[in-house]
Parts: sequence; C-alpha cells; structure tokens
Amino acid sequence: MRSFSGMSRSLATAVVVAGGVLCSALVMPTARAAEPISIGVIAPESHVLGKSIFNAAELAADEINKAGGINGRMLELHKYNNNFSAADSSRAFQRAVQQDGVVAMMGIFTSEVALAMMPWASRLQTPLLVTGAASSEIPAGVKANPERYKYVFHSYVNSAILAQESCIVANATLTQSDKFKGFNRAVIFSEDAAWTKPVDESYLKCLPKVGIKVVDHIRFSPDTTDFTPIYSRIKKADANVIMAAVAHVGVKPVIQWKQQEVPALFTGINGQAGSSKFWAATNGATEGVITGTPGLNGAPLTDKTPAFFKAYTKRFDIGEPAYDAYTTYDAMYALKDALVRSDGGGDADKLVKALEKTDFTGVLGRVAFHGTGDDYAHEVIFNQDPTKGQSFVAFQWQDGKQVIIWPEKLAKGKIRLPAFVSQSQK
Amino acid sequence: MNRTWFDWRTGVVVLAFAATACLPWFVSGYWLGVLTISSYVAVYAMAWDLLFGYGGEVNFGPTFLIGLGAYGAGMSNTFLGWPVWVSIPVGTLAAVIGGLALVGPALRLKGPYFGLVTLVAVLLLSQVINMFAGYTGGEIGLALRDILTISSTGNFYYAFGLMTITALVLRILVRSPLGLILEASGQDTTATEALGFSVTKFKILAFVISAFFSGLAGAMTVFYFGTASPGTVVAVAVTIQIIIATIIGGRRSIIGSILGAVFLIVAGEFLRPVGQLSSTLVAVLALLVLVFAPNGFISVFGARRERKA
Amino acid sequence: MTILDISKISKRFGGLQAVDQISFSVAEGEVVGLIGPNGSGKSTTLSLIMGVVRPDTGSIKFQGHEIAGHATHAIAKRGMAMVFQHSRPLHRQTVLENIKLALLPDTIFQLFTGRQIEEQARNAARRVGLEDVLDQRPDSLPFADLRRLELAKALAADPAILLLDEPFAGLAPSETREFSELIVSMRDAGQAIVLVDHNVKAVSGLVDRIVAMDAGQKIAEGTPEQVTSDEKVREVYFGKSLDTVEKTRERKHRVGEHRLLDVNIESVHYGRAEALRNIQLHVEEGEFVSVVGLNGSGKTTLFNSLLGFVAYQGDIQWDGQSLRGKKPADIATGGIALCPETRELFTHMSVLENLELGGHALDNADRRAQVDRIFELFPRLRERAKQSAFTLSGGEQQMLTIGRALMQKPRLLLLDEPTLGLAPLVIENISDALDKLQQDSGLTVLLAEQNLTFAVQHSNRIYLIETGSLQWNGAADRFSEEVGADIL
Amino acid sequence: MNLIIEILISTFIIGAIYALGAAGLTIIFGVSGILNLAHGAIVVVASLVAWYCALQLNMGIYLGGLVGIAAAILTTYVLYFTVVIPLSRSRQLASEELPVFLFVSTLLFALILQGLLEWFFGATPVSTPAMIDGVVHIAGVTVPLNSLLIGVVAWAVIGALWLFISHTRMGKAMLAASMSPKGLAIVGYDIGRIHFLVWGLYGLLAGIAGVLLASFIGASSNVAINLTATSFTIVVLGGLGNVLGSLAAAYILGFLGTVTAFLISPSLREVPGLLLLIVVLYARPQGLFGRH
Repeated sequence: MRSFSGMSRSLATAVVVAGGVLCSALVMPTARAAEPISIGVIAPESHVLGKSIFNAAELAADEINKAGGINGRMLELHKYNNNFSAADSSRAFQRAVQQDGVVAMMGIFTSEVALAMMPWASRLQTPLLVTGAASSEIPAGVKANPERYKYVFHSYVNSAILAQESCIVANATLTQSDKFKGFNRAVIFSEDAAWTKPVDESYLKCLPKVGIKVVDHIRFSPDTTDFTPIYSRIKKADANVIMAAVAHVGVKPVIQWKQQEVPALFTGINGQAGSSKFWAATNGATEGVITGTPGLNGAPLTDKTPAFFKAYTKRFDIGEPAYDAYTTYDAMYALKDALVRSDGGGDADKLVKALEKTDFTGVLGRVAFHGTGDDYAHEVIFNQDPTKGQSFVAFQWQDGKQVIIWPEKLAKGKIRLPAFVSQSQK
Repeated sequence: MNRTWFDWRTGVVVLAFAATACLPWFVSGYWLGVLTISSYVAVYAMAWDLLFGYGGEVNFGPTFLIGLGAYGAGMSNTFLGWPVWVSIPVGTLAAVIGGLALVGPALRLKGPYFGLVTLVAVLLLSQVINMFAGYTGGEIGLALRDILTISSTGNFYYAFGLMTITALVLRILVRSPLGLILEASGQDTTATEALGFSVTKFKILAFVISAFFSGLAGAMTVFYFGTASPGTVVAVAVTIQIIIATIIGGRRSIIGSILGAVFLIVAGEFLRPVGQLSSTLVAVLALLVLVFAPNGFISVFGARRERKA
Repeated sequence: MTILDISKISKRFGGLQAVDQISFSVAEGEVVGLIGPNGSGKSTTLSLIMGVVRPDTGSIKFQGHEIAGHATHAIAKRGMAMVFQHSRPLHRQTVLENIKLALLPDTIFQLFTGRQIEEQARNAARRVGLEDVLDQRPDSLPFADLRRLELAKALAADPAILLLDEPFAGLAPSETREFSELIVSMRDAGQAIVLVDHNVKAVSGLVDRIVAMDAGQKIAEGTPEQVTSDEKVREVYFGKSLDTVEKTRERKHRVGEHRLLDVNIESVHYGRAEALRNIQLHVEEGEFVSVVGLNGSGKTTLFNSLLGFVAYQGDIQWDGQSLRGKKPADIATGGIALCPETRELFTHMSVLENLELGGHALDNADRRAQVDRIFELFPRLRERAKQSAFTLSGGEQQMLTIGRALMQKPRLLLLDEPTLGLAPLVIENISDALDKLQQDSGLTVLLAEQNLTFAVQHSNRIYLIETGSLQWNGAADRFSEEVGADIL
Repeated sequence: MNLIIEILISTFIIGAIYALGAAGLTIIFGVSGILNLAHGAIVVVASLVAWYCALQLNMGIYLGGLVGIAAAILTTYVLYFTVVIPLSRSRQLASEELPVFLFVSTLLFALILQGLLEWFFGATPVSTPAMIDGVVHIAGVTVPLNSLLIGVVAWAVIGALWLFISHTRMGKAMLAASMSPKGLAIVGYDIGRIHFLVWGLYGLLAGIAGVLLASFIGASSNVAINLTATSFTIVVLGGLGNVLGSLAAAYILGFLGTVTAFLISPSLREVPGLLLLIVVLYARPQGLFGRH
C-alpha cells in the first residue's frame, strides 16, 4: 500500500492533468473564418441507406462547388455518423452547430432520430432537412407548433402518401387490368412501427375503394425472424395480395415468402426492396416483388434524373442510388437555392424563409414545400405529375432488375407473376 | 480513516467541481451539451452503483427505473398537459414505485438470477412501450410539449446541479451509518442480520434512493432532449453505458462513477472524427480498463486499492 | 437461571435430517461446547438458534421468549450475537468503523453517529485486544486479528449470549492459546457462550458443559471429562476403542528401501490463515503410512499440496524429483492417485464411465483388464456398473473413488478420510480391499484419517497432525500407548 | 388439424435451431461457469463470414459455411485469451465479483464485435442461398425443404454432439469437467487443456448455428443481442449447464412462441417466454431442469 501523501499527490496530479486536457479541448475555437459555408449531413454510416445519404450530399456539394458555389463561397460538408442513436444525434447536432458552425443539417432515415432532432433544430435555430424518414409525425409536429418547428423541413413524402400511391398502383396494375383483376383479396402486412400506422389507415380506406377486399390485417414486430405463422395466416385467409408496409425488415419476409411459396403477390411499400442491392441480399428471392419508391434506376422523371443517376453510379461503388439518395440530392439543391437567396444562410430565419420559397425542378420532380398552414406542413409537395411535385414510381423485381411498371409513361414492363403465385390462380 | 488525507482529497474534488461550474464562461455550447449528457449519465451511474457497488445487487436493469421516470414524466406532459415541474416529480414517483417492485425479487433471488429478473423487466417495459404506442409514441418516441430550457448554459446547470446534489446526497449517505449497514448487508446479508439489522428495510431504502435519482435524472433527461424514446432511456445500450461508466470509473466510489461517465461520453466525442468505428474504439478502451484494471480509474490513480478477498 | 432453552428442534434439508430433536439449555454465565465431527449438524444447530435457518419443529426459548422461527435481526436485538466461521469485514472501513457497525441502531433515520457509540466501540476493541490497530484497515491485519474483530463486533453490544462457530479454525497454536484465554476472560466476566468446534481438546478447557452430536442427534452431554470418556463419543470420533483394535492383521508386504515421497513443507496459507506449518514426512516404497488428526487439522490441505492444488512454501520430492510448480494433471500422471475426502466423482456418469476416465491413459486392453481387477476387488461395483454414480450409497461411492484412483495404476495411493460417514460393515469391506491390494501388488499408501482404529490397523507408520503441525510420528504399534489416550 | 400440424412442424424447426444455438452456451457454463454474453455476436460472425465467402468471394455455400465456422472458433479463442483468461486470473478481483465482470466484459466484447461487423459487412441483413430449393407438402402444409433440411442438420449436429460427449473419451472428459473439475485433474487431465477444448467446441457449435441461421432466416450484426437473449433464456430455463434441460427448454420456448405467433399475434412471440422466465426465476431459480 502506498502512503497517504503519495496517493493524494497522484490523485491530484491525475485530476489536474485530466482537467487540463479537458479544458484545452473545451476551449477549441468555435467559429472559423466565414469563407466556406458549412453544411451538416447526419446518418448511420453502417447502413446502405445511410451511405446513400452521405454519397448524394457529397455528389451535390461537389457539383455546386464546381459550378462556383454560393455566390463564390464554397460549400463544406461535415458528416456525422449517428449509429441510429437519438442521443448521439442530438450531440452531433450541437457539435455541428456550435463547434463546426454549420448553417443547416440534413439526412436521417429513422423516424426516432428525426423526431428527437426536431426540438434541437428549434433550440439551435438551425434548419433541419429530413430526407429519408417517412413518419407523418414530422409534418404533423410542424403544423401543430409552427413557431417552434419552423426550422424543420421534410424533403421526403410521408408514409400516408406512400400508402395512397400504392393503392393507386394496385388499382392501375391489378384491378384495372384484365389479366390480374382476380388479385383482389389483400392482407395488410405491416411491421409494428410508428410510420406504418398512417399507412394501415390509408390502406384500409383506399383499398376497398379500388375494389380490393382487405381480408386480414397483420402487424408484426420488427424483430420477427420467423414469418411462418404470418404466412400461414395469409394462406388461410385465402389472400392473393400482400399489401406490405415494411422498411426495418425486408430481407427476411421476402426470403421466407419465396421459400414457403406463399401464393400471394408481394406489393405495397417495401423500403429495402428499393435498393439495387436487394436482389443480392435476398439471393434472388425478391423475384416478383413489387414496391413503390420516389425514384428508381434513373427513371427519367425529369430531365435531371438520368444525369444524376449516371454521376452517382459512376462515382460510388455501392450500386444504384437508393430512394434517400434522390431526396438528399434534391434537398441539397433546395438548400443551395435558399442559401443563395438568403445571403449564405448566416441568418437562420432568413434561410427558413428562403427554403419556404423553394421552387425548382429536381431529380424527383418539382421541389417545393407546403406552407406551415397546410396539413403536411414543410413537407415537400407531392404530385403524380413530376412537373408539379415530388413523384412516385412502382416497379417489380424481374430477373435481377427493377422494372418500372407504373406510371405508364415510364413503364418498362408489365407485372409478371412468380410461379408459385400464378399456380394458385385458377 | 486518516482525516487529513480525507480532507485533501475532498479539497481536490471540490475544486474540480467549482472549476467545472465556471466552464460556461469558457467553452462552447457544444461542450456544455456534452457535459450535460455526461452529468445525466453520471447520475444514472451513481444511482446504479448505490445498488451494485454498495448494496451488492446485480441490477442489469437501470433503464427500467430510468425509463419509468422518463416516460412517466413525458406522458404526463404530453397527454395530461402537466407542466415540467409537475411532470418531473410524477416521473420520479413512477420510478420509485418501480424500484419498490424490484425489492421483492432482490430479497428472494441471488446475484445473477436477480440480474436476469431486472433484465427481463427492461425487456417487458420496452414491449409495453411498443404495445401502447398510442400513448408512448412506440419505437419512434414521444415529442414533449415543453422542455427545461433552450439555453445550453441553463441545461448544463440543471444537469450539473442535479449531478452535484446527487453526489453530495449519496456521499453523505454512503459515509453515514446507513451506508455502512448497506455495504455490510450487500457483502453478507446473514452476518448483517445477525448484528440486529433488518436488512429488508435497508434494501428498500437503497432501491428507493437509487430509483429516485434514476427516475429524476431520466425525467430531466427527456425534458432536456425534448423527446422520450426507447433508444435514449430504455435500450440495453443505455444499460451497458451505465454499467461500463461505473466499473471503469471505479465501483463503490461516487467520484469514480462521475469520472467513468465523463470519460465515456467525452472519449466518444473526441473519437468522433474516427468515424464509424469510434464507438467500437470506446468499447475497446473500456474493455481494456475492465480486464486490466478492474477497479477502475480510481484505483489507477492510486486512491484506493482492494485486495482479492 | 436458564437464558437459552432449546427443546427438540429439528431441521431437514431435502433428504438429509441435519438436526434431529436436539435439546439443551444454557444458564446465565455458562459456557457450553457443542462438538461433533464434520456434518454432525452442530453448525446447523447454531444457525437454527440464531434464526438464520428456520427450525421445522421444536422450541427455542431465549430469556423466556419463544424465538423459534423469528427473524435473525429480531433475535439479535433480544441480545444474541454470533460469530460466523466465514465472515468478512468491510475492507474499505477501519477496524473502529467495522466495530461501530455492530453498534448502530436499526433505523434508516440516522445519518450521524454519536460519541457514545464511538466509546462503546473502543471498549469492545479493548476487550479483544485490538486497541492498537483501530485506525487500520482489515486488509493490513493478520488473520487472528480479523477473528478478534469479528469477536469485537459480536461483543460490542453486550449480548446476553454469544454464539461462536469454530472460533479456532485457521489459527496457529499460539494464536489458539491467546484466543482461548480471551474466551476464558469472557467466561470469567460472566458471559454466556455457546461454542461450536469439532476439536474437543481445544474446547474442553474452556467450557462448563459439552453437548456432543453425531448425524444430527445428541449423543452425549455432560462435563468435558464425562463426554471425552464417553464410549459413544470416542467411537464417533475414532472408530472402535483403540484397545480393541485387532493387531492381527498381518502386514506381509515388504517395505522397500526406496524413498518414494519426501515432504518438506514450510507453510501453506489460505489468504492470511496459515493451514500448515513445518511438515516433514516421508513414505518408502511399499509402505502404508497414515496421517491422523481431527477434521480441520490440515490433512486435506497436505494432500492438496501434494497434488499441486495449493501453493506452498518448501519442497516436495517425488521419486527424487521436485514436484514444485507442476500441474495437478502431471503429478497425477506421474503416479500419484488421490481419493479425495469429497470423492469428486463424476456424479451423473455411470460407474464404468467413472472408472474408464480414471484409466484414460491406458490402452484399451489394459483398461479393460484393470476394470476387471477392480470389479473383483469391489464386486458391488460390478453389479452397479451401469448406474450413475450419484445413485450409489456412500460406501459404494467410496469404493468407486478408490477404484477410479486404482485405474490410474498409481505408485502411491493417497486416501483422504475413506471411512468418513460409512457404516462399520462397509469400513470392514474397504479394509479388506486395502489389505488385499497391499498383499497382491505391494501398493504404497498414504492415508489421512480421523478414524484411529482404521489407521492403526493398516499402517506401518503414523504421523499425528494437530492444527497444521506434526505432533508425533512413529511406528503404528507404538501409537496407542504413546498418544492414544491423549487425543481427545 | 392443419394448424396443429403446422405448429408442430414449425416448432420442430425453430426448436432445433434454438437448441443448437443454446447448446454451446450451456456447455460453456457447465464447464467453466461463465455466462458468455458475446454468444449472439459470435453466432453472427459465422453467419456473416459464411455469407461473405459464399457470395462475395464466390466460394459456394458449403466452403463458405466452413470458413464461417472457422471464423467463429477463432473469435471464440480471441475472447477466451483476451478476456476470459486474464479476468479469471486477475488478482485485483474478489472471487464473488468475477461473474459480474465476466458478464460485463463479454457484453463489451459483443459490442466490439458488433461494431467491427457493421464496419466490415454493413448493417443490412444478409442471408445465404437455400441449400435446396422447393417445398414439400406434409398433410396439406407447405414446408420449405430448406427449413426442413436445416432442422434435420441441427438435429444431426446435436446428435453428433451427444455421441461425442457420451461415447468418446475427450467428450466424456468434458462432461466430467462440468461435474467435478478436481476429479478430472486428479485422474491426470489437464484442466486448462480441457477448458481450451471446450471453448473450441463452443465456437464450433456457435459457428454451425450461425451458418444454419444465415440460410434459414438470415442475419445481421444487430440481431446479435436478440440471439444472446433467446439462447440465454433457454439456458436459464433449462437449468444452467444442463445440456438436456436446455434441449427441452429450447422446445418449450419454441413451442410457446410458435403457438403464440400462430394463435394470438406474431408480435407477442417473445412475451410468453419472458413471462415464463420470470415465473421460473421466482419459483425455481435453478431452472426447470436444474440439478441443484
């Protein structure tokens, strides 16, 4: 045992040293020379959807800088990995604003994180553009408290709209078609998550309207690993359409759907199936799966889409851009326009005002935000017509490719039934 | 105990606290934010250490208590519209009730078995949160109507104040006769009973106090964040953070818990530029401390050493 | 006046009747010793009195109040205190604080201690001789002082009666003497005490009365003289009376000239407790040597040192080579087979599997032959070959333990308490088997026994061990006259 | 009727996977008294490495599977040598605190593994292709052949494990080590070596479970904690260290979960298991089939 004085001395030294290190770290310069404009991007780096957010932002920033930046000032991107954690994100947001001096933050595809960051946007008085999460709570929050949440913009449509569009797709491709009109008995198949609640409501309302009967409604935990009981129920209900609302899960239900040869068409919203890597991830089990998404393998929604698609796939080796790459890319340009119009975004309120006035044509269609008085406050305006708002396509996996089946204008093919689905049709 | 030495150490600690209290004049809001979170985690860690280090209870569910405090407060604010200063006591009360519910199993079950019960309690709590998503916000969480304050200095002082009060109260407690009895019963229940102490009473006290501070800190945390979500106050990851903070700081030491919490959070921020692997690196550091200096920073600094019994 | 009156208390643990209708009483100022071999139920009896374990039936009256089934802390508050065999002090508090602990009121509403408690604690420390180390931490105290600390805690609140569980365990002889004096001084001060120990000799000078137990039952009660000369007590401890030992068992085997084992242990420590000191002992090839002594005297520790399970100061030579630092497995492979007191059978495996594991190093044919030999030696094992070891009776388990050790084809067989808890007939069986072994193969055996009869019957030479030190050694036939009468 | 058959078939397959997943964990506990919370992470190491080798490196599913198993064994030994051994020998720890430290440090190890896996393989779930395609119809119930095969393989591995433990000398020695390590040492077995081999066996079992899992339902780094929790529940229910007990518990849990999923709601699958665990911990802390 050491002597008391020795101990106290070593402890004191330790505390002093630790304190010194801490202080020197804490008083690092907070504001840098104002030449470049800093923008923060936040997402989980380990996830495909996170990577595509970072990539799209990087791509857009480079393009903008190459084109002369914001009135001559360059954009500087700061990337923050949040590990899916809300607490981590709020810390990163503070660092971004108070340490790295960003004028706006964008990214995020998980609703928990998006919701947790909203209060911080108002506290840090920094615009936040949510580009990947679909929860309708985001615009609802802005509408309920526009004064506080005016900094929050949602540059991706909310899940209720996604559901509506899926109904429209089902109507157009199934009930309106002679060949597939027998596909009119649907099961709603949703992961138990907040974003699917409005989806379910929407499905329940719109499916009967388009002549599809809802024969069962299944919500399951996102932790579900074995889908046998669920598929057994679907078979029993004698359904031939699965109207899905899945994003946290994706690979597992699709693989088991194929393995167990569930005789129902897999359609609706399947977040992960939108990724070009989904074929490999499911080892091809996704053959025949239909899903809707805002943008897809460069489908020329606008004249800017193909160029973006080409630049993205050329630059990054992670495959084709996922949906949130399109939305993030558009959000970057929305931000750029607003920065130009608000003198570099030094004043956050001015920047918000400028963002509210956004109106240009992006890669998913026209980009403009709803006013705070609208139902979908500060959300990007949606319209089936790309010249009027963010748009939507539906595709089916066929032979390893995502083949667009809707809207007709862009369609590259027709629905093909997997063998085990068509067999069941008399 | 050697009194002069004791005072020396206390002096250093008091100075460190005073210096920290002056930080808002020197550092950016961001570092205040980091220290705010560190302070809340430090309170969780101290409250957990009261049960584990002093009371000998292997509690793997600190987030059961924290979560009750957080959601109790959050739901009173959002659904009942109660103001912050009413909601926080409500959440704290919910946590204390939860703490009392753990006393039964704690008295009946030993070591790891009790640990399992607490772990299951956390899992059930998160199931309940998901099942009643209409009231709890489910997995995406609950947006609160109010927050403590938007000022980062204000938030820092709330958190740092709570941490200081907790540290003071717990320090008085563990150095008092109560602390002595609690530690003795954690070490050997039978022998303590044989000295004439009804251990049950002291266990209840320990759980109530631990739950009180856990719940209070949980409630204040959600009013700091502005949201309550399972990922921030219930998830196993939070439990792991608390346990690791306590152990690498030095269990059975109030200052140790604080050092551990600050280290974990600050190290995470320092390593942020490393990118994706930063949290893994923190875990590696923590594991190294755990394996090679299981008594934590406090023992490395030479303040205390315990021998193998 | 009687302060503690115990009548017909019983306690059953699963299939074991640990305490069976025990009755005795303690008068004010009286010191009662509760003795019995290991597993006789004496410690359980103490736990029943203290309320640590609830009695199934029976009554315990303490100062006129029925306390059977009451909570421990309630009993403690009535004025009973207990010193446990294994209790640990608070390591981060000083000795004084540890003693203060015992004096604190049982309330959650007290944050500060008064002067008076400090005074009382200092007094208690003075009574046990700890006044010079009050500000030290338990870590820095020698083992005996830790025992004193426990005693001080128990004494601090002036209990009406003090229960002591094996107070001398782990103490060196000089410390034992000091401790005995301490107990005598407490007795002189009028303190009522119940003292549990298996060492009759250690307690007989301290107590007014002895209650002897075996297999949960009381077998004798009276003054120390009465109890030590009681036939039944002696038999429980040492087997049949030494005088009746048949000295007829002829030892035909030849004692070789080759020194197989040469032990020179300076000391063995468990934590700070010294378990063995200055053990010099040797075994010649072909010899049968016994180490006798009471439970807790260090026999098992000696065997554990031989096999390398515990660290020791000194050296052990096996066949001319040092065993220091070798792993148990290497020592076992080198030709020493141990039959531990706890048997260490593979309980959920069959008899045959147990034997086969013992002979794992042999080739298949050899192993089969050796199994056959063991079945011949213990025919009961052949009948039970397919049964799980835990279904065997105690005697059969002992046979299996010996059988498994013999499967190793050892040059030296270490037997630790092979007769413990066995019926006379079974002991006879094992005796016969050992005789046969010696005659047939000239096996060298080192036996640790409490049962003197058994040891004397078989041995060439005997070592007597008491509280960790060798007290006597010599030829077996001299044991009875030189030591025999003195041992209890 | 149909439903009953379906539940039974489902239970058979799930139970087999559960049992295999928990077998290694319970053996490790039996022999060394360690509750290894890195279990799920080690299983996932095998899944992801197998997937990576099979599909990204084009080794094919069988060779990929072997590499996956090897990776699990290697990871297990890293855990053993960097965490378990140093902690067990630490002189700074009181012996009664060791289990808690092992608990926490294996958990930390799991976190580190998870971080590395995410960094290397990403967080997106992956699964290896089916070993055989197609379905069979058993009494009107459609069952994927692959799932059936996985159930059978899992059982074959459990059977092989049983043969190894009850019919080979090394296996018996391992079993004996869980009953009396000292007894094993005194007949000349080196306990350190036995432990080394048991951890190897554990890695092998976890690896096989991981490879099968990758083919059955797929895996990703973030399921590690759930895998640990499920295996853990089984081991505790079955009685810590009791291999047959955990086999039975795997089926009880599999059955309860399947019945709940089929008859009540798939979302509540885990709940009856958790409730059962609480009841068992309260009423019979040694587990349903514990020996003590």
